[in-house]
Amino acid sequence: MIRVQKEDFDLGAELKALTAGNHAVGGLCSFVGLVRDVSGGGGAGGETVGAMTLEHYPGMTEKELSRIEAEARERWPLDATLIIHRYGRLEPGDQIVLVAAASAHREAAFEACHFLIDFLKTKAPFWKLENTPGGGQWVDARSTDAAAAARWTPSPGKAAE
Amino acid sequence: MIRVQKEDFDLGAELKALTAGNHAVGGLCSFVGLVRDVSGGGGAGGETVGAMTLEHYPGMTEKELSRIEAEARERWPLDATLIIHRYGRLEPGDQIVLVAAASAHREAAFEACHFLIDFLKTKAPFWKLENTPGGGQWVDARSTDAAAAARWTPSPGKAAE
Amino acid sequence: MTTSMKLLYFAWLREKAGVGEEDIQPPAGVATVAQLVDWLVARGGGYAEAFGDRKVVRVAVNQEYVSLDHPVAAGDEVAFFPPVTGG
Amino acid sequence: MTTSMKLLYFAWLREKAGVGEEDIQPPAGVATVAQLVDWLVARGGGYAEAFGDRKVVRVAVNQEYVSLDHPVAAGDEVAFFPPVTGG
Repeated sequence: MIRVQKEDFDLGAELKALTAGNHAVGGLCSFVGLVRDVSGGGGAGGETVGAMTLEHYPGMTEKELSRIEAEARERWPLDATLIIHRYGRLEPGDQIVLVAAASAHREAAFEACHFLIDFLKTKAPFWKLENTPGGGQWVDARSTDAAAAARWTPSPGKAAE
Repeated sequence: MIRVQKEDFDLGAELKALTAGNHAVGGLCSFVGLVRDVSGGGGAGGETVGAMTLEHYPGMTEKELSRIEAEARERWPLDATLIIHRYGRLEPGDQIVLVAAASAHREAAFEACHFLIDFLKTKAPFWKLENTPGGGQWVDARSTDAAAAARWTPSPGKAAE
Repeated sequence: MTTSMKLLYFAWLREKAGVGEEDIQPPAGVATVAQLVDWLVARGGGYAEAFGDRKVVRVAVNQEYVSLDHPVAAGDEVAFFPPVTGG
Repeated sequence: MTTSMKLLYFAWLREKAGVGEEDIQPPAGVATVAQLVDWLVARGGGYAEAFGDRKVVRVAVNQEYVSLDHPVAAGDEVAFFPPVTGG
């Protein structure tokens, strides 16, 4: 399931719902991205961030997230997957994104969850505008994100073990 | 923090508490292990499991979990870590274990979380007794768990990038 | 039958171009994304600035990532944006 | 000063040995884990069965994993158990 929303989400309730009633699930891996109060964008970084605004491309965002989710489910034997991504104004400490994968086996859950966030980071059309004391600053894409996503591209069989 | 307990835990509350008030955290990775209703132990497996009983070694369990947690915090720059492991009788669908790691950066959170569960699986003195229709059956250790833990042993620098 | 094309701009491309969304009627010679960008840049002002470094511009046609040599046609939705930074 | 040793058995080792915890007074020749196991096996019954395949037996002395050649002494807590299966 994918959701793109302005509102916050209830992490515990979302994770519970993913495995509820499915006793074939042996492991649930999740990752939550949070707004840091320190700039992590390209360049020097380290500047204090007040709030940020997440812009996205309605329509294409949902398509890309659905595609990423479908690819994860093709690569690993998963019982459930979830991607929630917020947009709009967010404060330090706020939840930005949740990705989760449930599987009979933990390796599949871990790898699928890691894949979901790595691909989302490089493919889903979101852009962060940081409100720094010096004014709004668009966050630069990080080369480490591209490298992280590239790990998964060689072949679907590689990481599925 | 580590906890060994008979009672269930509130996944959402535990995860929230890990990052509450710490705006340096950019990512929180967690893994929950759940009781499957299908035997995943060594041998043929596939037998239906009613419930299971988790035995442990009080005293040594806490020592090993603390040691594993400390090693994770030495290897990666982490803001918070959590290991909760239950013992006693558990039904299919019940939560067995929670490991979580919060960091400024997602790779550290993912790797530390993965490390925590891999090491826990091979070091923490817990034993699963499955109640199958044919009677109680001690779960065999899996060679894949030893292999998963071995990935982390070469050198602390290897996976910390 | 529509003869116009819908253009979308996001993040700093939107700010530099000075427009978020517009319907345009490109001339007959515009058959690819690259030709569309050339035509936009020729309009000068914000467009020239937005497309100052084409290597960092990402393009989607009808909400699918494409490269600069991808064809464009009337009725298409063409979006320009910087590398994504979500998650 | 204690002269006894506390032994603990877990999971199927406990079931086979027929005991979960016991205080023992091993003879003077018992200076290592291996010698302790030899002495226990010589008692026969459940012990012989529990230690039938020593390769699968894990040992902790004072709650630290050790190998079979590790020394044991009066006052030690020595635990025997199968490979762990938690998580």
